Amino acid sequence: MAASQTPSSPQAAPLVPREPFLTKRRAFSIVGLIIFLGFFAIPIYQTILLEMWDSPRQLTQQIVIGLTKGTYIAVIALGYTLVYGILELINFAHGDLFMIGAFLSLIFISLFGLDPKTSSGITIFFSLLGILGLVMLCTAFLNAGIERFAYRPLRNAPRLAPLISAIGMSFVLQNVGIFLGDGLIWDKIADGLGSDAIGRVADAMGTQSVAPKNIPDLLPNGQVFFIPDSLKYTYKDLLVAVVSLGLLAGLYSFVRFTKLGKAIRATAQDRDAARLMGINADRTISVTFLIGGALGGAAGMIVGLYNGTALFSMGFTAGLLSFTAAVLGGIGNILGSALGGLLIGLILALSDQYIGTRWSNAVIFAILVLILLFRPTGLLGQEGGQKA
Amino acid sequence: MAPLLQARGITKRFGGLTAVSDVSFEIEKGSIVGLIGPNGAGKTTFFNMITGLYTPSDGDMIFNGQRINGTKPSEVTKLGIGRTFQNIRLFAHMTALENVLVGQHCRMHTGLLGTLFRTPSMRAEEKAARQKAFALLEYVGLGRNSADEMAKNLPYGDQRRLEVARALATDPKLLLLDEPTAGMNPKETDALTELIYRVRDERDLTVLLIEHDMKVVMGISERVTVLDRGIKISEGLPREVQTDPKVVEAYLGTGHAAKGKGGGAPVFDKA
Amino acid sequence: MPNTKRYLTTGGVGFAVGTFFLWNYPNLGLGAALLGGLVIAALCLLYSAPLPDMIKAGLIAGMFGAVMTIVYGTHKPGVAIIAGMLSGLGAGLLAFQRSPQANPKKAAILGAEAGAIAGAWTGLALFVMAFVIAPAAGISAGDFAEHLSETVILADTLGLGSDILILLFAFGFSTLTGALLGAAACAARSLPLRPNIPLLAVIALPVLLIPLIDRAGNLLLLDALIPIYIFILLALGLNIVVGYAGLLDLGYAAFFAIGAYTTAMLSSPHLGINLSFWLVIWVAAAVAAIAGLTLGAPTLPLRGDYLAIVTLGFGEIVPILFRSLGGGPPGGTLTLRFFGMPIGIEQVDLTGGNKGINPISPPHLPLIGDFEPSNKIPWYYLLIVIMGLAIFFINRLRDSRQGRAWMAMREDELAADAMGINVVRTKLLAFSMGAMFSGFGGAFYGAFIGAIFPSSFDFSVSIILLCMVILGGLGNMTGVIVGGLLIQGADKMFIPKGAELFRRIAETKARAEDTSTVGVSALQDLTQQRLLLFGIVLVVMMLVRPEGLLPNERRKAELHPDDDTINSNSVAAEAEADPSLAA
Amino acid sequence: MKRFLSFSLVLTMIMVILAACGTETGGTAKTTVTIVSSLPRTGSSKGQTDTIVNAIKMRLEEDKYAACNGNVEIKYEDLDDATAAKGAWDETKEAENANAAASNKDVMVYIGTFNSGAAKIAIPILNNAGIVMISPANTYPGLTKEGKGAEGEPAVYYPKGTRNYTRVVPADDLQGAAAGNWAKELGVTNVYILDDTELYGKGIADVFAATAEANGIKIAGRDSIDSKASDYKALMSKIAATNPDMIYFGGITQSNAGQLVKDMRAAGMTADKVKFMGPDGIYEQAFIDAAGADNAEGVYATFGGVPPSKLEGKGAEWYNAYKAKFNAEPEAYAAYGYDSTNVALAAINKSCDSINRETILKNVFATKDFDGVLGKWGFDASGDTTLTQMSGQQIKNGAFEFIQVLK
Repeated sequence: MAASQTPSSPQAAPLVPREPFLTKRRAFSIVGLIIFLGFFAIPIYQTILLEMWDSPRQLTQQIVIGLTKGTYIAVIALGYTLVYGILELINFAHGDLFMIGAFLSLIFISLFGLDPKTSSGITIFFSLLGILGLVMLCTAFLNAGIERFAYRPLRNAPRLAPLISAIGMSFVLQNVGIFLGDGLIWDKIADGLGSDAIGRVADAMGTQSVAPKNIPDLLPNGQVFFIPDSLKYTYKDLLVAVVSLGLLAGLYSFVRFTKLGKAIRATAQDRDAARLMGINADRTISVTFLIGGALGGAAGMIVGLYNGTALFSMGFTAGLLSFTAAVLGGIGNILGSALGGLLIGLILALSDQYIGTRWSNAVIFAILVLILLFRPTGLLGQEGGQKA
Repeated sequence: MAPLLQARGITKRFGGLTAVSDVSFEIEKGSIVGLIGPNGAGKTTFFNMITGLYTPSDGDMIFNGQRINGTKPSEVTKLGIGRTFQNIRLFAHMTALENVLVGQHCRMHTGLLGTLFRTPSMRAEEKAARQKAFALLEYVGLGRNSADEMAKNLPYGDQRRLEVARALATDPKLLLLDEPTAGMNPKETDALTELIYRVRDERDLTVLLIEHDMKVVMGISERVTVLDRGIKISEGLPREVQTDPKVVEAYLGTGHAAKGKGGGAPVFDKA
Repeated sequence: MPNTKRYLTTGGVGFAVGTFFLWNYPNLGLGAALLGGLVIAALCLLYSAPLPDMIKAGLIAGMFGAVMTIVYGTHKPGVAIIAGMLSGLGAGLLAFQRSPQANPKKAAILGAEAGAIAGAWTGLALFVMAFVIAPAAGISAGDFAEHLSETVILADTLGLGSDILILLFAFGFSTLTGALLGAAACAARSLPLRPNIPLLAVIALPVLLIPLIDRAGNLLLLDALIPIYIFILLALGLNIVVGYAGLLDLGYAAFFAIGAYTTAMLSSPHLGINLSFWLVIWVAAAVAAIAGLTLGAPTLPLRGDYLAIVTLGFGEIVPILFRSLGGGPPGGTLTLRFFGMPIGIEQVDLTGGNKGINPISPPHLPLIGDFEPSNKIPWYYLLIVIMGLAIFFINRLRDSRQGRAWMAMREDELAADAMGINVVRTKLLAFSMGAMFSGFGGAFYGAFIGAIFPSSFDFSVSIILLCMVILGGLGNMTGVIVGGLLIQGADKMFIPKGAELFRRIAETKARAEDTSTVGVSALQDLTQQRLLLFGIVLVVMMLVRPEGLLPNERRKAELHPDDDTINSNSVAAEAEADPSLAA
Repeated sequence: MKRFLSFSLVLTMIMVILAACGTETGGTAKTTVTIVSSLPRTGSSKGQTDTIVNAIKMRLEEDKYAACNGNVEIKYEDLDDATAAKGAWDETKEAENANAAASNKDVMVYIGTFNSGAAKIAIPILNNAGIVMISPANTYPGLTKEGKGAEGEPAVYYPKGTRNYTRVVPADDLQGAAAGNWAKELGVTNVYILDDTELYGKGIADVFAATAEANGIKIAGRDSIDSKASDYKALMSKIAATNPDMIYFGGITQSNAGQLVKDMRAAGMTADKVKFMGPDGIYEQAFIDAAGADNAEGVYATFGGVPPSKLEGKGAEWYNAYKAKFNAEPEAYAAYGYDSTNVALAAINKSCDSINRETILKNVFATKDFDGVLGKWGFDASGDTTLTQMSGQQIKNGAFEFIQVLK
């Protein structure tokens, strides 16, 4: 049978059209879409969209509240993405680091003796800046210490081992939150050292270690000048948004443009290859944890001052939300996580308004599942190609 | 006699890059066909389109008279196409015996209830499967003692042979071998070549193999097809293909071929 | 000297523990606190020193028995019997694992020695209890010994009056049972039977006897043991999904909730349906399995952590559904208008919301009648039967075509697909099987507690189950069971009982010095340190054994008996065995 | 070899069986009666339950832990039905406590529970065991009164048909109604009602909604909050849009009530514009600490009874004795803890001749115009207290202040 270059002999199967439009998979998703739209779209239109139409002011108000919340969720989500990118590890302890940040800010505020009624605006502003630096420093080194002690030994252990170590660390940090929140311990230290500053911390914490702690309302509450009165937007909201976006931009530029940032991205792509290129992988990973810790601490202080509360279990719930945001945006991708955070904040606010607070968490996860159905690696996540 | 596998105008585009463009190509039943070409010629991509891992952007892949564009890899294997991988993808933490047993998965019929209540038919099927697995390991030259060795602990040559045994376990009609002798010393290569012959003769299988080792390809395949940058540049008997100037140019670059050494010794004789 | 590092760390740990006790419980007295620290440091040194395996095995198991006795001692000294038995058994098994013996006789001796050491440790703990800790906790040595003698009948019939004699008898008794059980376990373990019936019998002996001893000594141990067994059953189900199929499921509590709520809805006055438990448990398992399919489907195209987050999402959505479908607040219910026609999603009180559903009617057996909540023994044996069946069937699933498909998919999904395994069907099977066993667990939990609330199925349940599976040994049932016992034991028995002990010590001191015990700082109240201790157990365990306690190593020598019939070299046999091989 | 193995197995069996059938030999000379209390001793309600336990111990110490002039020894066990992880009562823990009490022969009185949800679990278990329950704090009406809770309540809690549950504090059908009337008195026209989905919170919010509507107050809206949420800014913005002049929250401090008030004030609903009222669940110092004194300014709280500092006669004596002994202000429910123990001891002293669960239960139910610190009161047939006096409090510069008695 001589090999013939020409197309195969006529008696072969008749030429079938090039590529049928309706492959099985595409048909299935179209039908699914139609059912989804028909079944959900009508009630969504009739209950939610009409209501939105009635009061555009309330809609914009909720969008503003949602986006403000979204900014600090994004800051926490970045902590998850950084660590996931470099170690492929879901760092459960990151949420609790955020909680420790809130407690540390309350402790420093009490130590500095800041009081909205007595201390002047200037002293508050500068001391808050100083406290922000201190808190970020503490949580950064705490996070690096956790990595050094709990995760580094498990570097080449089975993939799920560091996950359990992270969960363990999350419980440990929650209990540290209980200790920090116990006024009696601070009393003992205050009597021991005889310093009344620590006495102030003891009063701030109260006698119940697990009860929520009240953080004094130090941020300005005035209405922002250029916003019409119908929309409530105070300097506090503005400050929270500005500081959070500043942190996001700072991190993005650090990772994008600095040498160390490149090292982090390289180690995230392929740790061994990065080592071959002379990057000290362990040091880069520690730096990543330092940055993640600093971000978590800063977010803790921002949320502490914004919501006015510090509670030992706030890290667990906020962590869950921020990790969802990081995955929604595409885990491992910094811009994606920021986008995911903003989206989650928005969904929360709108769902509180139009569906009901008790359903909000369910709505978030429902939307997450829907998005992952159509984009399996998150909004901006890149397609991890499977090579045979 | 209708060809076992017929590719007609097969094209595959990854975004802008056209990995395989308009390749037509046939494999006769019971023959050994070699598929060669420099690195990045689209050989493995073409392979993956046969086994359903990728869906061809254009053209038809017809196996045994049936169009298999877009069928899932597990369905393609059921139809009768077994394969090995370029870089070994065995089930590392399972024993060699279990790897071959997994190969037989699509040929076994025990349902969930059968497993839960260990029906007599289930036990019989398991026993037969185990014996067939032992026989296959024997067939490819892996002794009884390595049957319970974890796949990742086997020496390199044995792992290659285990992959062939696993592919055979799916009772294929067409066996696709992706660089089976890569990284093997001459003695192992000869043993594997001999195995491929035995497989073709004793089990009347059709074999399509990708191979860089010219001595193996030229020695073993009845017909050879050459791909370069996704295009089929030559096809035919090994000798014809060897001296085809287009093939020489593809492999050794334009300078060498231009000198036109003429019909001398095959350019890439291994000696 | 390689292990100076070891000596330093173990010594440091001992010292830290000593100072921790000193800081917290000054009233324990400097001596007792430092003594505690030194004892632990000595143990760590012994553990790290190159001792023969048999002594080390006895030591480790013995420590477990000692801690159990001390923690339960003031409350129920009789626990020492169970502690002695279990630690003896554990010592035997550990001794075999460390230095396997082929000949059963030598193995029995090895086991006996290890068991004796473990039993002795438990006995020793009794002495420490009687003379150091009980008095500090307000119970005189005499009372303690008398309590102890009530539970060890022989002491009374032998008329052992004085405390020392009772304690000595208990010490001897515990050492003897430890040695015997250790010997039996070790010998049974050395028999090359498959399945090893004697070993199963030896392990089953204490497990089946615990309720009788618990009833005799009125130890109230079952209240803690039954929830632990339920969690182990769930962990076995999760092991299918995470261990065999390699699908990281972070929302497994959802299926536990579905199983429990199906039972509640079908056997309680809430919806007016009151079926018998024996039917409802199967319905619950079926509903959970179907839920496994429906919640598994969306995860099919996803890989790794994206799959984890979707399962986490479902783990959050299901409890919220149960919490909110309980008839919304009048006047504020969520009504969606569908073509103008309002559908009140929350009008019907389907799940009882946060009020939960209770009472759920317990199972009924002809001769025993209804299972009352106060008498735990029928519940205990019912659970043992369910767990036995679960282990039996999961074993079969693992050594089958489906089991191999799961493992192949876990190893390399792409290669498994290429080998003809329908990955979609295999994944869904894994999800539904895992969900089915959790459905059984949920059904039992609902009937046992008698009242269920949405808050007991939240994210922390899924996390603890995951820790049990991974820490125990991924994909290895015995590992998961041991890991489960350890984690749940620490979480539900040792830490709370330990906290009670220390609070009692603090109270006796306060009563002695007549100061008020209102203000107890978080450092002193052990219950406030539960998360810390639990977290440390997880972290340290992972540092010591990253691959889990009993990793899923393939036992090489385990060849099926019927393989010897193949004579490998004759082609004829090969041809006859499989016609398709004929050339 | 097999012989040795089987011999040792048999020997172990004998030893263990002997140990197993050891029955509890004769008790000591004096009969002991154990009084058990099951309250949330971890979490932020510890502040409240500390004072209840102190009051119980105070009463028992007065009789030197004895009854029937000395030949009955009283033992007291302080059980915790909360867990640190949840920070509130936990249903498996409550079931464990109730089962432990049921299977311990000495336990004859069960003081508890604090949260109504926990009572739902404990009552059926203790009803089967025939142990009398005296609750110092449960106020959910459905536990004792027909038609006041969901259908099927309260019969569903008493499988044996006989009642074994009593409570010293008036139920929410009274407190909810009193709150509704008080809102009318305060001139409220438009109220937004929130609850924490719990049995107690949702129950009292429903009663308040019914009474408010009967009094002609418009219901601006209704929602249940997620007590684990980090903030309620969006919810408060939604509520502000309906410009109510009062928000009523049915729930307890531990359901994040502090954060609710903080976000309410932040959303512009300051104390002068929008009132905030809650039931006795927020009437504790922990609420003021959580919300912060300036946010909590002006918050109204109803309470089934009179605050400790306002008790007269025996109550005033007790109040001073408590402050002297523990040098701390007793929380609202301390007096109820004291009187619960008071009634229990009285019942035990009446059943000296046959100390067992039935007679003590009968005597507790038979309590009529008992002269306790709360005044003269007794139990009716369904186990409720005859006390119906309610009081209204308001937070003024960091502390609750008694405003008026409510009808």
